[in-house]
Amino acid sequence: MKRQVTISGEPIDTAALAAGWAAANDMGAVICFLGVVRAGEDGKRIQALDYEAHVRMAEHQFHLLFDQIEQRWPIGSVRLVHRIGVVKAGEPSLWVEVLAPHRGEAFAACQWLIDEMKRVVPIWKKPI
Amino acid sequence: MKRQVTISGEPIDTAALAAGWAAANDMGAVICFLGVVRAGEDGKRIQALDYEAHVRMAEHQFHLLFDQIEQRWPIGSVRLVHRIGVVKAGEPSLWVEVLAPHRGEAFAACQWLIDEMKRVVPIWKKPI
Amino acid sequence: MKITICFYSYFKELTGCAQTSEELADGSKLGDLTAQVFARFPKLSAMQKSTLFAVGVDYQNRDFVLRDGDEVSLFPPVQGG
Amino acid sequence: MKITICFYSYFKELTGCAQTSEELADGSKLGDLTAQVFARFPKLSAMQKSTLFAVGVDYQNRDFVLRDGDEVSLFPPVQGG
Repeated sequence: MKRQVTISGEPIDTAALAAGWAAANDMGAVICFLGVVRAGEDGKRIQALDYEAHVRMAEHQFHLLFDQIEQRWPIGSVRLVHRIGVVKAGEPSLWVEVLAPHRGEAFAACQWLIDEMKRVVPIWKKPI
Repeated sequence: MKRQVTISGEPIDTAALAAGWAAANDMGAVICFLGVVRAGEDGKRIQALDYEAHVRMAEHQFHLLFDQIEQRWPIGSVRLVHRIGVVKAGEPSLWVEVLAPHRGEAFAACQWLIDEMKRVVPIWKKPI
Repeated sequence: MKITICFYSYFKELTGCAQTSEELADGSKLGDLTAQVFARFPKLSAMQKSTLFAVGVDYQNRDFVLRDGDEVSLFPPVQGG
Repeated sequence: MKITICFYSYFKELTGCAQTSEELADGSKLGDLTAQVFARFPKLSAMQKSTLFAVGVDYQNRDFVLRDGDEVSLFPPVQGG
Protein backbone atom coordinates (compact mmCIF):
# COMPACT_ATOMS: atom_id res chain seq x y z
CA MET A 1 0.00 0.00 0.00
CA LYS A 2 1.36 3.41 -0.98
CA ARG A 3 1.07 5.90 1.85
CA GLN A 4 1.76 9.57 2.29
CA VAL A 5 1.18 11.97 5.17
CA THR A 6 1.73 15.70 5.05
CA ILE A 7 1.19 17.91 8.09
CA SER A 8 1.97 21.44 7.06
CA GLY A 9 1.04 25.09 7.41
CA GLU A 10 0.71 25.45 3.64
CA PRO A 11 -2.76 25.75 2.06
CA ILE A 12 -4.02 22.43 0.70
CA ASP A 13 -3.66 22.47 -3.09
CA THR A 14 -6.68 20.39 -4.06
CA ALA A 15 -6.14 20.85 -7.80
CA ALA A 16 -2.60 19.48 -7.57
CA LEU A 17 -3.76 16.60 -5.36
CA ALA A 18 -6.64 15.76 -7.69
CA ALA A 19 -4.23 15.69 -10.62
CA GLY A 20 -2.50 12.73 -8.94
CA TRP A 21 -5.51 10.52 -9.61
CA ALA A 22 -4.14 9.71 -13.03
CA ALA A 23 -1.59 7.47 -11.29
CA ALA A 24 -4.21 5.01 -9.99
CA ASN A 25 -2.88 1.64 -11.06
CA ASP A 26 -5.81 -0.68 -11.71
CA MET A 27 -7.70 0.78 -8.79
CA GLY A 28 -11.42 0.90 -9.53
CA ALA A 29 -12.37 3.32 -6.77
CA VAL A 30 -10.97 6.64 -5.61
CA ILE A 31 -12.53 8.26 -2.56
CA CYS A 32 -11.50 11.70 -1.63
CA PHE A 33 -12.63 13.47 1.50
CA LEU A 34 -12.13 17.17 2.04
CA GLY A 35 -12.76 18.66 5.47
CA VAL A 36 -13.51 22.36 5.25
CA VAL A 37 -13.56 24.89 8.12
CA ARG A 38 -17.11 26.13 8.65
CA ALA A 39 -17.95 29.72 9.47
CA GLY A 40 -20.84 28.65 11.68
CA GLU A 41 -21.02 25.76 14.12
CA ASP A 42 -23.41 25.34 17.06
CA GLY A 43 -24.79 28.83 16.38
CA LYS A 44 -21.40 30.52 16.83
CA ARG A 45 -19.65 32.39 14.03
CA ILE A 46 -15.91 31.95 13.61
CA GLN A 47 -13.34 33.53 11.29
CA ALA A 48 -10.94 30.60 11.32
CA LEU A 49 -9.63 27.62 13.24
CA ASP A 50 -6.09 27.59 14.60
CA TYR A 51 -4.78 24.02 14.38
CA GLU A 52 -1.92 22.81 16.56
CA ALA A 53 -0.23 19.42 16.22
CA HIS A 54 2.37 17.32 17.97
CA VAL A 55 3.76 16.85 14.48
CA ARG A 56 6.21 13.96 14.93
CA MET A 57 3.72 12.01 17.01
CA ALA A 58 0.84 12.81 14.62
CA GLU A 59 2.83 11.49 11.66
CA HIS A 60 3.70 8.35 13.61
CA GLN A 61 0.09 7.81 14.68
CA PHE A 62 -1.10 8.21 11.09
CA HIS A 63 1.36 5.51 10.05
CA LEU A 64 0.08 3.20 12.79
CA LEU A 65 -3.44 3.73 11.40
CA PHE A 66 -2.16 3.01 7.88
CA ASP A 67 -0.63 -0.24 9.18
CA GLN A 68 -4.04 -1.26 10.44
CA ILE A 69 -5.74 -0.28 7.17
CA GLU A 70 -3.24 -2.40 5.30
CA GLN A 71 -4.16 -5.40 7.43
CA ARG A 72 -7.90 -4.92 7.18
CA TRP A 73 -8.60 -3.90 3.60
CA PRO A 74 -6.96 -4.39 0.16
CA ILE A 75 -6.11 -0.72 -0.32
CA GLY A 76 -3.74 0.49 -3.05
CA SER A 77 -2.92 3.90 -1.67
CA VAL A 78 -3.71 6.37 1.11
CA ARG A 79 -2.70 10.01 0.96
CA LEU A 80 -3.52 12.40 3.75
CA VAL A 81 -2.82 16.09 4.16
CA HIS A 82 -3.64 17.96 7.36
CA ARG A 83 -3.09 21.68 7.41
CA ILE A 84 -2.04 23.26 10.70
CA GLY A 85 -1.90 26.87 11.86
CA VAL A 86 -4.68 29.30 11.02
CA VAL A 87 -7.16 27.95 8.47
CA LYS A 88 -9.83 30.45 7.44
CA ALA A 89 -13.51 29.52 7.20
CA GLY A 90 -14.19 28.09 3.76
CA GLU A 91 -10.69 26.66 3.40
CA PRO A 92 -9.87 22.95 3.67
CA SER A 93 -7.98 21.65 6.71
CA LEU A 94 -7.98 17.97 5.75
CA TRP A 95 -7.60 15.95 2.57
CA VAL A 96 -7.89 12.17 2.64
CA GLU A 97 -7.62 10.11 -0.51
CA VAL A 98 -8.04 6.35 -0.66
CA LEU A 99 -7.54 4.23 -3.77
CA ALA A 100 -8.81 0.67 -3.78
CA PRO A 101 -9.88 -2.01 -6.27
CA HIS A 102 -13.56 -1.60 -5.28
CA ARG A 103 -15.65 1.12 -3.70
CA GLY A 104 -16.79 -0.80 -0.61
CA GLU A 105 -13.32 -1.11 0.86
CA ALA A 106 -12.39 2.42 -0.22
CA PHE A 107 -15.39 3.93 1.63
CA ALA A 108 -14.85 1.72 4.68
CA ALA A 109 -11.14 2.51 4.99
CA CYS A 110 -11.63 6.24 4.43
CA GLN A 111 -14.36 6.56 7.06
CA TRP A 112 -12.45 4.41 9.53
CA LEU A 113 -9.30 6.48 9.05
CA ILE A 114 -11.11 9.76 9.75
CA ASP A 115 -12.90 8.33 12.80
CA GLU A 116 -9.67 6.93 14.26
CA MET A 117 -7.77 10.11 13.48
CA LYS A 118 -10.22 12.03 15.64
CA ARG A 119 -9.50 9.59 18.46
CA VAL A 120 -5.72 9.20 18.43
CA VAL A 121 -3.87 11.70 16.23
CA PRO A 122 -2.57 14.60 18.36
CA ILE A 123 -4.05 17.60 16.57
CA TRP A 124 -6.17 20.26 18.27
CA LYS A 125 -8.10 23.26 17.08
CA LYS A 126 -9.04 26.60 18.57
CA PRO A 127 -11.72 28.91 17.10
CA ILE A 128 -10.60 32.42 16.17
CA MET B 1 -29.85 21.31 -2.51
CA LYS B 2 -27.86 22.12 -5.64
CA ARG B 3 -27.84 19.27 -8.13
CA GLN B 4 -26.20 18.55 -11.42
CA VAL B 5 -26.12 15.49 -13.67
CA THR B 6 -24.03 15.09 -16.77
CA ILE B 7 -24.20 11.98 -18.95
CA SER B 8 -21.79 12.45 -21.78
CA GLY B 9 -19.28 10.80 -24.06
CA GLU B 10 -16.63 13.37 -23.12
CA PRO B 11 -13.73 12.35 -20.84
CA ILE B 12 -14.33 13.32 -17.20
CA ASP B 13 -12.22 16.38 -16.43
CA THR B 14 -11.38 15.70 -12.78
CA ALA B 15 -9.14 18.76 -12.44
CA ALA B 16 -11.93 21.09 -13.57
CA LEU B 17 -14.44 19.35 -11.31
CA ALA B 18 -12.10 19.49 -8.31
CA ALA B 19 -11.63 23.22 -8.92
CA GLY B 20 -15.34 23.66 -8.16
CA TRP B 21 -14.78 22.77 -4.51
CA ALA B 22 -13.93 26.38 -3.79
CA ALA B 23 -17.63 27.15 -4.09
CA ALA B 24 -18.62 25.08 -1.05
CA ASN B 25 -20.73 27.46 0.97
CA ASP B 26 -20.34 26.65 4.66
CA MET B 27 -20.19 22.96 3.89
CA GLY B 28 -17.78 21.17 6.22
CA ALA B 29 -17.46 17.99 4.21
CA VAL B 30 -16.81 17.24 0.58
CA ILE B 31 -16.84 13.62 -0.56
CA CYS B 32 -15.79 12.80 -4.01
CA PHE B 33 -15.98 9.35 -5.54
CA LEU B 34 -14.28 8.45 -8.76
CA GLY B 35 -15.10 5.14 -10.45
CA VAL B 36 -12.29 4.03 -12.71
CA VAL B 37 -12.41 1.29 -15.37
CA ARG B 38 -10.14 -1.57 -14.32
CA ALA B 39 -7.96 -3.50 -16.76
CA GLY B 40 -8.48 -6.72 -14.83
CA GLU B 41 -11.64 -8.04 -13.21
CA ASP B 42 -12.42 -11.66 -12.27
CA GLY B 43 -9.15 -12.73 -13.87
CA LYS B 44 -10.11 -11.36 -17.30
CA ARG B 45 -8.19 -8.57 -19.00
CA ILE B 46 -10.10 -5.85 -20.77
CA GLN B 47 -9.06 -2.86 -22.87
CA ALA B 48 -12.11 -0.74 -22.11
CA LEU B 49 -15.78 -0.74 -21.18
CA ASP B 50 -18.39 0.44 -23.64
CA TYR B 51 -21.15 2.19 -21.67
CA GLU B 52 -24.65 2.58 -23.06
CA ALA B 53 -27.40 4.63 -21.44
CA HIS B 54 -31.07 5.39 -21.89
CA VAL B 55 -29.96 8.98 -21.41
CA ARG B 56 -33.27 10.79 -20.79
CA MET B 57 -34.45 8.11 -18.41
CA ALA B 58 -31.08 7.96 -16.65
CA GLU B 59 -31.14 11.72 -16.04
CA HIS B 60 -34.69 11.48 -14.70
CA GLN B 61 -33.84 8.55 -12.45
CA PHE B 62 -30.83 10.43 -11.05
CA HIS B 63 -33.12 13.34 -10.22
CA LEU B 64 -35.55 10.99 -8.45
CA LEU B 65 -32.60 9.74 -6.37
CA PHE B 66 -31.59 13.34 -5.63
CA ASP B 67 -35.17 14.02 -4.46
CA GLN B 68 -34.81 11.18 -1.99
CA ILE B 69 -31.39 12.37 -0.82
CA GLU B 70 -32.84 15.81 -0.21
CA GLN B 71 -35.53 14.30 2.02
CA ARG B 72 -33.17 12.03 3.97
CA TRP B 73 -30.04 14.10 4.60
CA PRO B 74 -29.14 17.81 4.91
CA ILE B 75 -27.01 17.90 1.76
CA GLY B 76 -25.81 21.14 0.18
CA SER B 77 -24.95 19.88 -3.26
CA VAL B 78 -24.69 16.74 -5.40
CA ARG B 79 -22.87 16.69 -8.70
CA LEU B 80 -22.63 13.54 -10.78
CA VAL B 81 -20.94 12.86 -14.09
CA HIS B 82 -21.27 9.52 -15.88
CA ARG B 83 -19.28 9.01 -19.02
CA ILE B 84 -20.80 6.82 -21.75
CA GLY B 85 -19.33 5.26 -24.87
CA VAL B 86 -15.91 3.64 -24.81
CA VAL B 87 -13.95 4.31 -21.60
CA LYS B 88 -10.43 2.89 -21.61
CA ALA B 89 -9.00 0.99 -18.65
CA GLY B 90 -7.48 3.49 -16.21
CA GLU B 91 -9.94 6.24 -17.14
CA PRO B 92 -12.82 7.34 -14.90
CA SER B 93 -16.38 6.50 -15.88
CA LEU B 94 -18.09 8.04 -12.85
CA TRP B 95 -17.64 11.12 -10.69
CA VAL B 96 -19.88 11.72 -7.69
CA GLU B 97 -19.41 14.72 -5.44
CA VAL B 98 -21.44 15.40 -2.32
CA LEU B 99 -21.16 18.53 -0.16
CA ALA B 100 -22.71 18.52 3.30
CA PRO B 101 -22.32 20.33 6.61
CA HIS B 102 -20.78 17.21 8.24
CA ARG B 103 -18.99 14.13 7.02
CA GLY B 104 -21.46 11.52 8.31
CA GLU B 105 -24.28 12.62 6.07
CA ALA B 106 -21.92 13.23 3.14
CA PHE B 107 -20.57 9.67 3.29
CA ALA B 108 -24.04 8.19 3.80
CA ALA B 109 -25.62 10.07 0.91
CA CYS B 110 -22.72 9.38 -1.46
CA GLN B 111 -22.70 5.64 -0.79
CA TRP B 112 -26.49 5.43 -0.98
CA LEU B 113 -26.52 7.27 -4.31
CA ILE B 114 -23.98 4.91 -5.89
CA ASP B 115 -25.79 1.81 -4.56
CA GLU B 116 -29.15 3.03 -5.83
CA MET B 117 -27.69 4.12 -9.14
CA LYS B 118 -26.56 0.54 -9.73
CA ARG B 119 -30.12 -0.61 -9.07
CA VAL B 120 -32.26 1.83 -11.05
CA VAL B 121 -30.33 4.08 -13.44
CA PRO B 122 -30.46 2.63 -16.98
CA ILE B 123 -26.79 2.41 -17.88
CA TRP B 124 -25.09 -0.76 -19.08
CA LYS B 125 -21.54 -1.74 -19.86
CA LYS B 126 -19.88 -4.18 -22.23
CA PRO B 127 -16.21 -5.22 -21.96
CA ILE B 128 -14.05 -4.61 -25.02
CA MET C 1 -53.06 2.33 -30.64
CA LYS C 2 -49.38 2.20 -31.55
CA ILE C 3 -46.65 1.73 -28.97
CA THR C 4 -42.94 2.21 -29.64
CA ILE C 5 -40.65 -0.35 -27.99
CA CYS C 6 -36.96 0.29 -27.36
CA PHE C 7 -34.39 -2.35 -26.42
CA TYR C 8 -31.14 -1.66 -24.61
CA SER C 9 -27.89 -3.46 -23.93
CA TYR C 10 -27.78 -7.10 -25.07
CA PHE C 11 -31.56 -7.11 -25.57
CA LYS C 12 -30.78 -5.45 -28.91
CA GLU C 13 -28.78 -8.51 -29.91
CA LEU C 14 -31.48 -10.89 -28.67
CA THR C 15 -34.15 -9.12 -30.75
CA GLY C 16 -31.93 -8.02 -33.64
CA CYS C 17 -33.20 -4.43 -33.34
CA ALA C 18 -32.95 -1.34 -31.14
CA GLN C 19 -36.52 -0.27 -31.70
CA THR C 20 -39.80 -1.66 -32.96
CA SER C 21 -43.52 -1.05 -32.52
CA GLU C 22 -46.69 -2.95 -31.69
CA GLU C 23 -50.38 -2.33 -32.34
CA LEU C 24 -52.58 -2.81 -29.29
CA ALA C 25 -56.24 -2.35 -28.39
CA ASP C 26 -57.05 0.85 -26.50
CA GLY C 27 -56.85 0.30 -22.73
CA SER C 28 -54.16 -2.33 -23.04
CA LYS C 29 -51.75 -2.68 -20.17
CA LEU C 30 -47.99 -2.87 -20.13
CA GLY C 31 -48.33 -6.60 -19.38
CA ASP C 32 -50.34 -7.10 -22.59
CA LEU C 33 -47.65 -5.38 -24.60
CA THR C 34 -44.78 -7.32 -23.07
CA ALA C 35 -46.63 -10.63 -23.65
CA GLN C 36 -46.86 -9.70 -27.35
CA VAL C 37 -43.19 -8.68 -27.44
CA PHE C 38 -41.97 -11.85 -25.72
CA ALA C 39 -44.10 -13.96 -28.10
CA ARG C 40 -42.49 -12.19 -31.06
CA PHE C 41 -38.90 -12.50 -29.77
CA PRO C 42 -38.36 -15.98 -28.28
CA LYS C 43 -34.72 -15.28 -27.33
CA LEU C 44 -35.85 -12.29 -25.29
CA SER C 45 -38.56 -14.40 -23.71
CA ALA C 46 -35.90 -16.41 -21.86
CA MET C 47 -34.97 -13.18 -20.03
CA GLN C 48 -38.51 -12.41 -18.83
CA LYS C 49 -37.77 -12.75 -15.13
CA SER C 50 -34.92 -10.25 -15.08
CA THR C 51 -36.37 -7.79 -17.62
CA LEU C 52 -36.99 -4.23 -16.44
CA PHE C 53 -39.81 -2.16 -17.99
CA ALA C 54 -40.14 1.57 -18.34
CA VAL C 55 -42.74 3.78 -19.97
CA GLY C 56 -41.14 7.05 -20.97
CA VAL C 57 -38.59 7.78 -18.24
CA ASP C 58 -40.31 5.93 -15.37
CA TYR C 59 -40.38 2.32 -14.29
CA GLN C 60 -43.87 0.82 -14.47
CA ASN C 61 -45.37 -2.54 -13.63
CA ARG C 62 -47.52 -4.82 -15.78
CA ASP C 63 -50.77 -3.17 -14.67
CA PHE C 64 -49.82 0.21 -16.08
CA VAL C 65 -52.41 1.32 -18.68
CA LEU C 66 -50.74 2.37 -21.92
CA ARG C 67 -51.71 5.29 -24.11
CA ASP C 68 -51.24 5.79 -27.85
CA GLY C 69 -47.72 7.00 -28.61
CA ASP C 70 -46.16 5.71 -25.39
CA GLU C 71 -42.53 4.70 -25.61
CA VAL C 72 -41.81 1.50 -23.72
CA SER C 73 -38.28 0.41 -22.89
CA LEU C 74 -37.21 -3.15 -22.09
CA PHE C 75 -33.78 -3.80 -20.70
CA PRO C 76 -31.69 -6.12 -18.55
CA PRO C 77 -30.54 -5.22 -15.01
CA VAL C 78 -28.59 -1.97 -15.01
CA GLN C 79 -24.88 -1.81 -14.30
CA GLY C 80 -23.63 1.74 -14.33
CA GLY C 81 -20.64 3.08 -12.47
CA MET D 1 16.93 11.00 35.83
CA LYS D 2 15.52 13.98 33.97
CA ILE D 3 12.29 13.82 31.99
CA THR D 4 11.09 16.52 29.58
CA ILE D 5 7.36 17.26 29.70
CA CYS D 6 5.47 18.92 26.83
CA PHE D 7 1.98 20.38 27.03
CA TYR D 8 -0.34 20.85 24.07
CA SER D 9 -3.52 22.78 23.29
CA TYR D 10 -5.11 24.51 26.28
CA PHE D 11 -2.91 22.54 28.68
CA LYS D 12 -0.27 25.19 27.87
CA GLU D 13 -2.59 27.85 29.25
CA LEU D 14 -3.44 25.77 32.32
CA THR D 15 0.26 25.31 33.16
CA GLY D 16 1.56 28.59 31.76
CA CYS D 17 4.23 26.80 29.74
CA ALA D 18 4.69 24.60 26.67
CA GLN D 19 7.52 22.59 28.17
CA THR D 20 9.09 21.84 31.54
CA SER D 21 11.08 19.06 33.18
CA GLU D 22 11.03 16.90 36.29
CA GLU D 23 13.70 14.98 38.17
CA LEU D 24 12.71 11.42 39.06
CA ALA D 25 14.33 8.39 40.65
CA ASP D 26 15.58 5.73 38.22
CA GLY D 27 12.89 3.14 37.52
CA SER D 28 10.06 5.60 37.97
CA LYS D 29 6.90 5.01 36.02
CA LEU D 30 4.83 7.35 33.89
CA GLY D 31 2.25 7.39 36.72
CA ASP D 32 4.90 8.68 39.16
CA LEU D 33 5.79 11.48 36.79
CA THR D 34 2.22 12.53 36.13
CA ALA D 35 1.45 12.56 39.88
CA GLN D 36 4.35 15.00 40.30
CA VAL D 37 3.16 17.11 37.37
CA PHE D 38 -0.45 17.27 38.56
CA ALA D 39 0.75 18.22 42.07
CA ARG D 40 2.78 21.03 40.57
CA PHE D 41 0.00 22.36 38.30
CA PRO D 42 -3.32 22.36 40.19
CA LYS D 43 -5.30 23.74 37.22
CA LEU D 44 -4.09 20.84 35.11
CA SER D 45 -4.96 18.44 37.88
CA ALA D 46 -8.67 19.13 37.32
CA MET D 47 -8.24 17.62 33.81
CA GLN D 48 -6.67 14.35 35.02
CA LYS D 49 -9.47 12.09 33.84
CA SER D 50 -9.41 13.28 30.25
CA THR D 51 -5.64 13.75 29.95
CA LEU D 52 -3.82 11.68 27.30
CA PHE D 53 -0.19 10.65 27.85
CA ALA D 54 2.51 9.88 25.33
CA VAL D 55 6.18 9.02 25.67
CA GLY D 56 7.98 10.07 22.51
CA VAL D 57 5.50 9.39 19.69
CA ASP D 58 3.52 6.57 21.34
CA TYR D 59 0.67 6.51 23.80
CA GLN D 60 1.63 4.82 27.07
CA ASN D 61 -0.19 4.00 30.27
CA ARG D 62 0.77 4.80 33.85
CA ASP D 63 2.80 1.58 34.28
CA PHE D 64 5.25 2.48 31.55
CA VAL D 65 8.81 2.61 32.97
CA LEU D 66 10.54 5.86 32.04
CA ARG D 67 14.16 6.24 31.02
CA ASP D 68 16.46 9.22 31.36
CA GLY D 69 15.86 11.74 28.56
CA ASP D 70 12.34 10.55 27.72
CA GLU D 71 10.01 13.19 26.37
CA VAL D 72 6.53 12.92 27.85
CA SER D 73 3.56 14.72 26.32
CA LEU D 74 0.34 15.57 28.16
CA PHE D 75 -2.64 16.77 26.20
CA PRO D 76 -6.43 16.95 26.12
CA PRO D 77 -8.58 14.80 23.80
CA VAL D 78 -7.55 15.29 20.19
CA GLN D 79 -9.77 17.02 17.63
CA GLY D 80 -8.18 17.04 14.22
CA GLY D 81 -10.03 17.20 10.93
